[in-house]
Amino acid sequence: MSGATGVWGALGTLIRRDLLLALRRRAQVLNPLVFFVIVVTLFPLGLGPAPNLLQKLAPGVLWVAALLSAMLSLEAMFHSDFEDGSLEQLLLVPQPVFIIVLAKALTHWLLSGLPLLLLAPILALWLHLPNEAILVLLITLALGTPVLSLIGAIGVALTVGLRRGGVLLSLLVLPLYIPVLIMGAGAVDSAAAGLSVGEHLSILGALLAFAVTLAPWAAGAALRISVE
Amino acid sequence: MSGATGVWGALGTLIRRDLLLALRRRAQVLNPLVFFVIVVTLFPLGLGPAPNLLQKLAPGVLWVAALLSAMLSLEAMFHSDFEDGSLEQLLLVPQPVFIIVLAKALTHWLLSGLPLLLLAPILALWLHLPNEAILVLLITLALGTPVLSLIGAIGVALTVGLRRGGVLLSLLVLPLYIPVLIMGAGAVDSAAAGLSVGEHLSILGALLAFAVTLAPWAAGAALRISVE
Amino acid sequence: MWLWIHKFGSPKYFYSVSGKLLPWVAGATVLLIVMGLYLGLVTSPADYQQRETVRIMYIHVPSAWNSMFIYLLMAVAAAIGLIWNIKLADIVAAVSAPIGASFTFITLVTGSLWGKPMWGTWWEWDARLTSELILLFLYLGYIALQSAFEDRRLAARASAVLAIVGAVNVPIIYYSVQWWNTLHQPQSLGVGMSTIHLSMLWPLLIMALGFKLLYVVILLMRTRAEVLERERNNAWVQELAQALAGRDFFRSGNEYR
Amino acid sequence: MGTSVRQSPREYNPLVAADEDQPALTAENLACERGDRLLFSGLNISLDAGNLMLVEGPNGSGKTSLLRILCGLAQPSAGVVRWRGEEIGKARERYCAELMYLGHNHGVKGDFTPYENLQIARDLAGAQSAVTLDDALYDVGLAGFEDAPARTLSAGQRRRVALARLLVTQARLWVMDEPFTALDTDGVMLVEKMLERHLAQGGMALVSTHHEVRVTEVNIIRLELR
Amino acid sequence: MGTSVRQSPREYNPLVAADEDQPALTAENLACERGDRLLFSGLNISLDAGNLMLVEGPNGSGKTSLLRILCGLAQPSAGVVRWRGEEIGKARERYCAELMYLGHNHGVKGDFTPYENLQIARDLAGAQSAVTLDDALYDVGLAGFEDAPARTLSAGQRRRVALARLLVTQARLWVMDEPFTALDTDGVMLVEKMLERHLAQGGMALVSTHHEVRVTEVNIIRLELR
Amino acid sequence: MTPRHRRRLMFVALILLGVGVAAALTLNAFRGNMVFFYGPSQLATVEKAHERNLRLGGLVEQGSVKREDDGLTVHFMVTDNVKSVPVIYKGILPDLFREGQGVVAQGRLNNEGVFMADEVLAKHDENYMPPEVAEALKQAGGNTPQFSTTVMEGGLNK
Ligand code: HEM
Ligand SMILES: Nc1ncnc2c1ncn2[C@@H]1O[C@H](COP(=O)(O)OP(=O)(O)OP(=O)(O)O)[C@@H](O)[C@H]1O
Ligand SMILES: Nc1ncnc2c1ncn2[C@@H]1O[C@H](COP(=O)(O)OP(=O)(O)OP(=O)(O)O)[C@@H](O)[C@H]1O
Ligand SMILES: [Mg+2]
Ligand SMILES: [Mg+2]
Repeated sequence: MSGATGVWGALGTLIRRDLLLALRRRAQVLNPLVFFVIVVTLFPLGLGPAPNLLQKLAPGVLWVAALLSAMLSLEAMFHSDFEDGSLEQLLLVPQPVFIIVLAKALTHWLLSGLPLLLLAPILALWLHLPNEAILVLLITLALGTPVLSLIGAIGVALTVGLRRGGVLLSLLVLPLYIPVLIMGAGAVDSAAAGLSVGEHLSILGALLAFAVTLAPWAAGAALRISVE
Repeated sequence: MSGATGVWGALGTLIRRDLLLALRRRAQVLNPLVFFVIVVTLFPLGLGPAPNLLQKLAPGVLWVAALLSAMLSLEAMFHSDFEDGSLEQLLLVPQPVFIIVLAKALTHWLLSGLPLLLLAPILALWLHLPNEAILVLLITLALGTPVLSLIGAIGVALTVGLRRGGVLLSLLVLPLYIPVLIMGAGAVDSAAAGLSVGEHLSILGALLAFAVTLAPWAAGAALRISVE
Repeated sequence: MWLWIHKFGSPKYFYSVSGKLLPWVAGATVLLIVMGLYLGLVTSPADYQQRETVRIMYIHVPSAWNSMFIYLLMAVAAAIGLIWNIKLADIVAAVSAPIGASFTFITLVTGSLWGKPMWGTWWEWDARLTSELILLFLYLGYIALQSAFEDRRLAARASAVLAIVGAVNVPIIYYSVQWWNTLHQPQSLGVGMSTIHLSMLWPLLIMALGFKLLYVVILLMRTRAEVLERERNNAWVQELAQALAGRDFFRSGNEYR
Repeated sequence: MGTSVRQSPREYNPLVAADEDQPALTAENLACERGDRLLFSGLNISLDAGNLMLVEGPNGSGKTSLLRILCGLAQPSAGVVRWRGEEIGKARERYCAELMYLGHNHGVKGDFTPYENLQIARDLAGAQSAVTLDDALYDVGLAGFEDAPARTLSAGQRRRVALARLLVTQARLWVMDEPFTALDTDGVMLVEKMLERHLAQGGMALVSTHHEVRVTEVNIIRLELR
Repeated sequence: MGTSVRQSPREYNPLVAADEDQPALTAENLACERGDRLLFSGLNISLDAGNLMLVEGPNGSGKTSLLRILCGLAQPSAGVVRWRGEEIGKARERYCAELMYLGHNHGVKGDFTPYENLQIARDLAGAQSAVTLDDALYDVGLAGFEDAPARTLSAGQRRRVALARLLVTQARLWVMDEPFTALDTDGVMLVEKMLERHLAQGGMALVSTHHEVRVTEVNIIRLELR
Repeated sequence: MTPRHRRRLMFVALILLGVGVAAALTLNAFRGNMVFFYGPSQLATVEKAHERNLRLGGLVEQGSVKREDDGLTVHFMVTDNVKSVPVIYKGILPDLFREGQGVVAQGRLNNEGVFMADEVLAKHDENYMPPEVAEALKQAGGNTPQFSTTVMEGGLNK
């Protein structure tokens, strides 16, 4: 009944489409990454570079930067598709709507979360974070950034029809991001202090499982409403 | 010869127009402000709320947040006007082009710099910044944020024709922002240490005088080039 | 002067003149750099404080000078291109940026390598170091902007504005060690003054000249390539291509027969 | 007002879905309010294979609003739309598999080349036609522009990319909102040809326009709004 | 190709600026390249009071590019455009004071009401006409929509807001890129009436279009691109 | 003068004014001295110095360097020839560290007025010469070169 390609085929096509699109706007691919690096470098400039102060700040700065860079790249998720009418075309694709949202969230993560993961160790070294904390930082980022993308998708889907609802988006999404931030930064902090991090990681894992199962449905429903 | 309203009349009309437009999109007015508050509040969350650590961070965090919030609201300066063709109409107004840029930069400052100025004391208290440093913080913000808007105008004007050049914009604008950040945060830091801040403020003042006189011309030229 | 700019600004004229110039400049460059390296690394004495580490100077200082010089030259060329619409100036500006960025990068790296043993740190946020880093960012921004436009003419004009605005940074780099008390050492060489002993000064100056010429060589080569690329639809380039193709054909024919 | 609707089954019946005798697209008692204005109400529509429905009316009369409702992109304030007897909200995927919509905003991505635009549209569509992408681009007059980013095309050329989408997919129902916008006389004829062929092959089309549509051997239903 | 240009002064001469005998808008030897394609070259144009120049040509032939060059929004790859004898780059402000441009993208702000849109356009324009804003909105058929945000208007209604701009300012030269887009038959007649009146009052207009423009008692110059 | 000329003149005047103001303020700033580090005399004026991370710059006082038995911890005095501040540092010192050399120490003042350094950087001057020449100079003038130069200018002139 549904298209020849099937659900997974459509998902693949959509992801390929968005990645290709991102590639065409190379600037945009680098956006979250550059932003991340910039935020992290601004701190030594603004604070003065005392190594022991920086080390204390490192988990907070890194996680706040990751969160901000995820949040700021959210808006682009549907914006251009909405503006040029492609979003209507996507909504008329003979596949469940959550597929679209899932593809978007995945691409967002591939472009904003994954590069962060790769770059974070370098920046962490730069901020004098001890080695064992860096491993934990990576694990928390790996668990936490997909949650940011998924929850973010709900927020953007709700605000896509509104003209540039930047703040609105932040206000919707941020309260839901804070647990991720606290757990993420907390885990790194504990690791740097040589404490156990199991509980923090469990909670992050739970958040991820929750987000993966529920966010696409919620975001799909939101999308259909707000495009009207 | 030129329009009945003259240069100043046109400047007034343009500023009124942009303010009214912002008012219509209330979300947008609050955007930089909310972002500023968010960044500042995320730190205690990410770092834990030890007062003496926070105090040490305060100048840096406040100035980094101000800088990021100015930078992120830059893109909206010409974006919607470019998309709907209004920018072409503005470029055909019988007034020097720098008037348009000046109006845009001023509005940007009124919407992103000024509210920051009003809100900064509260956030500074919250971060346990000593009183005399708060005064200096306000002076540096008053001198520095217009520079951010003016320099930013050059960057946006250069990138307006490119599809969403977010990173590109950061890359262009940030190097020029760093001196403002260093002087701004440096002054607050010195004030908190009870040292003289005259030199820092002089340099900020010089940056401002320089930006006011030259940035509108550069941005005007950039705008005419990149709309083509 | 005006006439000269226009004459030299004509791509075809430039191509033929630069073609004749290039081998000479390249030869001089190799000579100077080899000589400079020999003098600097082998015959010149170690410093009374820094010992052998001082030899980093013979790379660091010439590339630092180049990094600033090239930026200024790029800004001037960009301005000329913007104001008088001279294609060659646009090309020179565009082509200079990556070269300048490389020298800036070399300065930063050699400075860091030198800083670790001498100062005890790879990096400090002092005024000289920070402003040099900003220079690198400015170069990168210029390159990024240049490549963001599809239309070459727009790219040249837009990035010219950026280059001119960014030029304020150069005097800041140069005077930073006088204006602020930095970790970086103050000026050793000025107009008519030097606090470097002659035995070290000569190799340094020779290396500096060699690096300048190295820039000129790379500049000429890349400009020539770019001129060909941009003028590929013009008659003189096609003739040139045909001539070259003919020559190749002739040569390969000889080999096979 | 258009023709009115015959009895249609309340319950979903799998057999009905294949029943080609019954009008494929029907709408009962549709109403639409925008802001405070009632654009239309009590509107009944039925559209069958081989028919072309022209939605006409002055600016602001609600043509776009109606087309979006019929596609399921907007909800009517009253009434239901059915596709082969099923409410389109319930049979969304089955409906979308047979539908192509061409709006004011045509959804051509400026960063993709015309070829890539088509490729994606085809891969996502329900059923794909046998026409190759290159042929489709040739047919709409874009030969030679396959590989330029669509953003560098002229207004009319971008519009043609959107038209080519209709050729590479095999939707039964075409919904077109002012398809002649930005097209030159050649382009207008192209659309008319496309419509004729589509209807001759048993397709159907809903078109809003201010122009005369010169198609031959086609059964035209006119729906005049206000 | 249009008529060609008579001798025109090389140097700026303040007397020439007021010299109404000479063609107001002239262009010599214009050329335009986009990407690698040469759209046109060696184009000469001269346009005088009371004349309507129609720029015609298939999609992608360079109509929009030409109009933007003539407005000074884009630079030609060769050639100069003069307004009353001065190069438009040098006399930018004087030229803009007498110019109104209506592009594909009409520059109506969706967040403003039609009334506000007009108000701003009038305040920024060089010379203002005696027509009140309300009258202008009435004339273009937007009575009753003065205070709705333009974003909630239909495509044709938004276009009409842009047309009203021409009524509240007093430009001598109108440059219109496909002004009939999205308009119903009423709207098309409105534009034609506006053009007739404007030209009768000694204005001039440059219009690109794919439609026939039915104006009477007007001297039409046709410029066919490719 | 036509209005157009008058306007152009006004713009030029405004630009000159702006650039002039900028220049004046810049010059004013450089009459003072912005600090990368504080000299020992300045350190006394820093409020709550013991709560802050600071940089202390000056010359290592002749004869003040003492190493503890662990071989890592070093005690020395930093001076600007007016005041001296005792410094304790544990860690590896840069090659250039020696008595009479310029240093910049990063750390904080403890309650006894001792500067606890986390990091000690060496600052050298702009003189480059072979060791023999330096020796000859020293012999002739009695001064090692680095004492005679601007190396600590910023720290000293306040
Ligand atoms: C990353 C670190 C460094 C950067 C970015 C840097 C940058 C620069 C720059 C831009 C110049 C040219 C300034 C001018 O022409 O006046 C320069 C000159 C110089 N630098 Fe560095 N430098 C660094 C580290 C060092 C170190 C560690 C030393 C020595 C220990 C050093 C010694 C010199 C000398 C001797 C000069 C020539 C001074 C003169 O022109 O009079 N630099 N450096
Ligand atoms: N930004 C651009 N970069 C490269 N080429 C472009 C760009 N914009 C337009 N072109 C090319 O220029 C040609 C003319 O475009 P233009 O918009 O002037 O055509 P037009 O005559 O207005 O067409 P239409 O009737 O479709 O509006 C097109 O073939 C297009 O591919
Ligand atoms: N988002 C909205 N909010 C409120 N009212 C709206 C909205 N969109 C459209 N309208 C109103 O609905 C009416 C019909 O709009 P619609 O776009 O359907 O007209 P149309 O017949 O397509 O006109 P056109 O021929 O100009 O395209 C208009 O009068 C408009 O004011
Ligand atoms: Mg419509
Ligand atoms: Mg066009």
